[in-house]
Amino acid sequence: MSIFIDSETKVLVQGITGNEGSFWTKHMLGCGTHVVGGVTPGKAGQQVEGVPVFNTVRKAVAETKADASVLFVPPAFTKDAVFEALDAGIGKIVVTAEGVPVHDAMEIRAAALSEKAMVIGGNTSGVITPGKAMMGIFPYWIDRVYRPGTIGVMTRSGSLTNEVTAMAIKAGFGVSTLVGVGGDSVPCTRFAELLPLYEKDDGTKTILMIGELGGTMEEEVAEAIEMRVFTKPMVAFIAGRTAPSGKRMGHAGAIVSGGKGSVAGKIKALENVGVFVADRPSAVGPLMQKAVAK
Amino acid sequence: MSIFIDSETKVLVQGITGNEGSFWTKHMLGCGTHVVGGVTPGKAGQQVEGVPVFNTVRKAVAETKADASVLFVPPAFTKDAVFEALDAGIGKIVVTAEGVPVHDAMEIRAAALSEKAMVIGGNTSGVITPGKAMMGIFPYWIDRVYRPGTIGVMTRSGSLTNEVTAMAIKAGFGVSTLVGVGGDSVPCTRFAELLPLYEKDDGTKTILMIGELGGTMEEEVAEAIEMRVFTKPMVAFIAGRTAPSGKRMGHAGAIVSGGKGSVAGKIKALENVGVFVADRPSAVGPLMQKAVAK
Amino acid sequence: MKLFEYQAKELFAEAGIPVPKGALVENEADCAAAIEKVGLPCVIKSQVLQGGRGKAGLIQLAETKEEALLKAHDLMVNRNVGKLLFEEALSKEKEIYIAVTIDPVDSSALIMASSEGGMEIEEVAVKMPDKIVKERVKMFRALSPFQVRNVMFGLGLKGEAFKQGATILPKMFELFKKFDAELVEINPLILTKDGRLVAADGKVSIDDNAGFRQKRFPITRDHFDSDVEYEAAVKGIPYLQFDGKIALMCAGAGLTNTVYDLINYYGGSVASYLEFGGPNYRRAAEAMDLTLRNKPAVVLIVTFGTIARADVMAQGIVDAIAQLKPSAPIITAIRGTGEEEAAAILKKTGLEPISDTEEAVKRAVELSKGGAR
Amino acid sequence: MKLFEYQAKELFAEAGIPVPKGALVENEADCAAAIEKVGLPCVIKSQVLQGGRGKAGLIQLAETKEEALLKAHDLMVNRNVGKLLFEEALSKEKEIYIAVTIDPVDSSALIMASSEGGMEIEEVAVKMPDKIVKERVKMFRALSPFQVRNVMFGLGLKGEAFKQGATILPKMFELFKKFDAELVEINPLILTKDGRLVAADGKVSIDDNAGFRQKRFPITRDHFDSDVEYEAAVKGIPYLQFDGKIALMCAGAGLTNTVYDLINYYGGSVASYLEFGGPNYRRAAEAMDLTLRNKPAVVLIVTFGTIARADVMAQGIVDAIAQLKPSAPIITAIRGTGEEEAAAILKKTGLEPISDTEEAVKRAVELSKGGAR
Repeated sequence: MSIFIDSETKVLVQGITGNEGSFWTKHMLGCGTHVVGGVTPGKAGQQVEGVPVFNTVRKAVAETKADASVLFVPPAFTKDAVFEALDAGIGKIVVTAEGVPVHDAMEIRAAALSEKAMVIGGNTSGVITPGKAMMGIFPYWIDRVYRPGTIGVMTRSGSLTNEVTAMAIKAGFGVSTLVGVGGDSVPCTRFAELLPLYEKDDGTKTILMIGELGGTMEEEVAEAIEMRVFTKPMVAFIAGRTAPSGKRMGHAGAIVSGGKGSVAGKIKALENVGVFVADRPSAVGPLMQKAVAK
Repeated sequence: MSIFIDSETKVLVQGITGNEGSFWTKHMLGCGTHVVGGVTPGKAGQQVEGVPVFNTVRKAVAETKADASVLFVPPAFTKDAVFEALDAGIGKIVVTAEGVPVHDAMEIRAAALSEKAMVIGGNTSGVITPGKAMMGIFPYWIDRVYRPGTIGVMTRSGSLTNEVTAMAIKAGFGVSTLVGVGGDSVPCTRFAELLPLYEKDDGTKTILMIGELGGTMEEEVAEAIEMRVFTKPMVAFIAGRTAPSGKRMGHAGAIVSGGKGSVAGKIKALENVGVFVADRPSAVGPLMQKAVAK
Repeated sequence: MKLFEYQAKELFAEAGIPVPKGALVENEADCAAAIEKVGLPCVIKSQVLQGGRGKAGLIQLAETKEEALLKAHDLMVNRNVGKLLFEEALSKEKEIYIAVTIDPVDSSALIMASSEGGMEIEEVAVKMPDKIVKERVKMFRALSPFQVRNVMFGLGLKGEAFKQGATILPKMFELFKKFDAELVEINPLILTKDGRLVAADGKVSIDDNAGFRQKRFPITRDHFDSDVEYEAAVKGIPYLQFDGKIALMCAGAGLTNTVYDLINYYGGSVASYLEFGGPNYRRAAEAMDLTLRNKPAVVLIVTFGTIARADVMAQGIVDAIAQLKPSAPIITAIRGTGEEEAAAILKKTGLEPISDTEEAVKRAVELSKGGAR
Repeated sequence: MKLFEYQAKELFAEAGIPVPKGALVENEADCAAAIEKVGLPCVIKSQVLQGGRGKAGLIQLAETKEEALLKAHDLMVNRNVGKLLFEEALSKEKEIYIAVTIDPVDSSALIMASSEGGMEIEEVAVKMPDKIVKERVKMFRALSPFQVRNVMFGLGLKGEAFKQGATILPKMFELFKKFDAELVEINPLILTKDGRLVAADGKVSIDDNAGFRQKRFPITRDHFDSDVEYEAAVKGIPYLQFDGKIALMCAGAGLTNTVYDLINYYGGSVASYLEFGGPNYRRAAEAMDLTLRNKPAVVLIVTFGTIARADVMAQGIVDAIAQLKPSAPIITAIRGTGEEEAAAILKKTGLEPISDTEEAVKRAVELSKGGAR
């Protein structure tokens, strides 16, 4: 009925006593998330929104059996916090911080891969299974976006996700699980790595992929479809079709350089394997209806 | 009919143009080993005993499809040579060098574990499947030791292996595969890690383990037997029963310190799980007959 | 952040990577001394970040002092180049490409090398992919000697050149690690006729996100094409300047890129790109101030469901307008929680709230072409 | 190789780990100045490698200068201690154990800490295993800050002591890596009454195999109990001296240990342990020379199938005998390829070749007890 997170997932909040951490803990609880504990070194014994705070993730996991963790930790300390969660055996981690150094992200990704864990982010709103739970910073209260349903959404953006998802919702659909992989040049989890999860999930009937210029993540999705790793219908919207080459367009990962990462290339690769590619947000609804009918 | 190596195994010799490398290449070929290539940087194009030499392991593997490598490389360069072999996809590696730094051995072991490869050694004679092939420096021509049969021998020693194995041969047995894990304090492969291979090997009916004081390898074997990871009969001989505490007895790994690693403790652990422990080499033959009859 | 060639070479020299004899000049008056220092013939290299400097005439070879002075004058005065790097001209036996960069899929450091130095690696990749040697260095592992050998054998180097190359690559890798680099590139690495390997050019790009621990090279005006881009960068507001008519103020990079596309679809043109999502939503006045510098015909504001409530964003914009009194018309599509309140706030200031992004874009394009307000 | 306390503390001080004010003395005449330097009360610590120095009276506390001089005299003259370390006496609020060592199974660096400092960690492990904090640092990974916090929280440290501890542990880890250490231990790490953490003792053990890259601390005579052991170590021949009657010269450590056991089983005693297998087989004369220094009643030589042929080894031994003319009887069991030729060579010199190890041991034990030759 969902991937990555549902209302059973026992979530830890690292950096829970900070402004962002406590604010979003309230909202995560508010949308149904089973937040079992928080971690801030030196603040053990406190409570945030009724959630107990621990000094270390190891201790928090021992006491709460948490199996997921969302980080509200500044970029400079993100690598350490992720390593701490991985070391404590946590297999699902969301990094919201924007500005994690690329070398740190590479180390995080390498560590996660070697430990068969999944780290989502950085620079992401996180993961939400509407109506059930979320790890991150979604305005889940916007009903015309975060409505439960059967579309698995994977995205590199924040606001654009609302813009595009709203178009699908308007066409009568809802979301199973929405995963923001983040806008960094080294996302710790890549689009294609989510596909096996969506493929297995009975609650997901189609995918809406919201990509953009730069990198090769959309091309990897096309490859996965080609290899039949993923077989459900997919609609894609890729931003930055008319972006000039060589400019970093907002996100660290949104840049076309040396001819690599162009939206035209991505669209070609996706259309070749039967993905319905919308040229603008308003095209997403009709294409989604077409995809579902397939 | 063997573990780790047989006459099909395609063996590479790293450091083949050195004195030791060329000498033992001749002998490895002499005992039937399928030596397909050698590596010495800068010596590509040469031949040693008819075996072609390459500059890099990557190139050698591409040309020869080698799947195993034996190293005749000085201790200071062993880590690099093992990493080179692992990087080229070689899954079975024998390190003969004595004097590999402990930190290097730890890195080698960690890398091998993460890449699901097996590195035997350092400070070992290597691996031999009598009558078929060997990787290392065995006096395979001594018929009263290296006779084919059904005993899997695993050992931390060199000469002692001859002494003890000869006793088993004298009692009418032979060897399936003999693996020397080496005398270092951090062997890159530990006794217990060989057990699943021996367990699966139809050609191995019993095990002769030749251990000594120091470390916990023999205790780990007892644990594996307890956990039923290994179920065949076993005879063990453990040297150093009367060794004084706190002295390093020859091998780097042969030391009892802080009460850990005593032979008495090892024997107790092994006898508890039904291993026949010989108190001296001459007791090995009769015990092996008893073990086989079990 | 890209470093200038002279900065890259400063790092190379410190690390022990051979660079040509060189002298950096910021005033025309110092050119003669620079030529004296590096000798003749010499190369005069404009210290600008744009690619293809050679083809653009921004790198000049001079045989005599007079020629060198003349060419330097041309670059500094006529081409408006602020800094010139004078270097000894090298004899070339062979040109090599070598770089350390990142592989985000494998999450490893990626060494790329080619015996076809001088060419862009992308071009080599297309025309003769066999000529590229790749070596990946796993995170958590050091660069191993065998990997250096793989690269040097792959480049076909021998003898002394092999040895020199084998000392240069580890130093590049060290710089890559130490400076949080996204790229450390030497192209070309020249094998001189007298058998030395020398880094004739150097590109180093440092991860902007690592700024908190990489403080050696601050951003400067020289890194940007315009004053406004520099100012925005200092303020931490993503901003790009173009030469069209519609200034974008959008929340979220993806949404901004989408609006950018839509403007082009509808035949409009973009004056500037500004993203004020995330933590910048409280800085509407600053953002609008930057946006108005390029004198846009229209300002187009698009947001959808940010961390801030829509009404908070609307109020920020209204306040900014009151403060800055922009002459350009403003189109707004501010959606998300509190959008009704937001609409009310905007209307009070005489702005028409639009709920559909494409509708807002169409309106902006019309206005930018002189359509009715 | 174990370092002496004063060497360990030299490393600690360089790394920035607080150590007590101290002065090393090698001559009794310098004791007064040392006391002057460190102040009173002071601790006088014998710089020897044996464990349990406190119980053995090799560490003394002195309140007055006179007491200190007297105790130093006793240690240097009566106890024959070559080097004394004078240190300021510290006030103790708490004693901590902390060490970085290796975990050969997990192949990680293992940090062990306990709030029960002063006790041996093995004793704590038995009596109160809960008091031991363990933290493993994976190979290829750095020590992460969270791991340091895990240890400091585990030790129950707070405030300033937490912060100090969190700077000391990474420095210990750095030493562990930099010096190829098998052990870096501080026991006790003292929390003084005025809130400082100070390394009151220090043990560092450096991997002998890393000698080719760890040259700072050479082995010295002080590392060994006897001149012969020192000489053997310098020559690279494994040798241990005991006080029994039979000197072992065996090829292979495992075989040597087995012969050692057999001698004990048969009621004999070992004079010395010497291993001349592997590359040392060509050095029979050197080996025998060392072996004879301890004046054994019998020399027992056992080999089986080494890299060298048996006849080559036999010839080496025969040559060594001719050169050194040992008065002690020699028993030989030299087996492997060429053992017939070996037997012939030995017989020629009047030695009786024995093919069975236990037989040879029995013979040696008999002889060592005065049995017929």
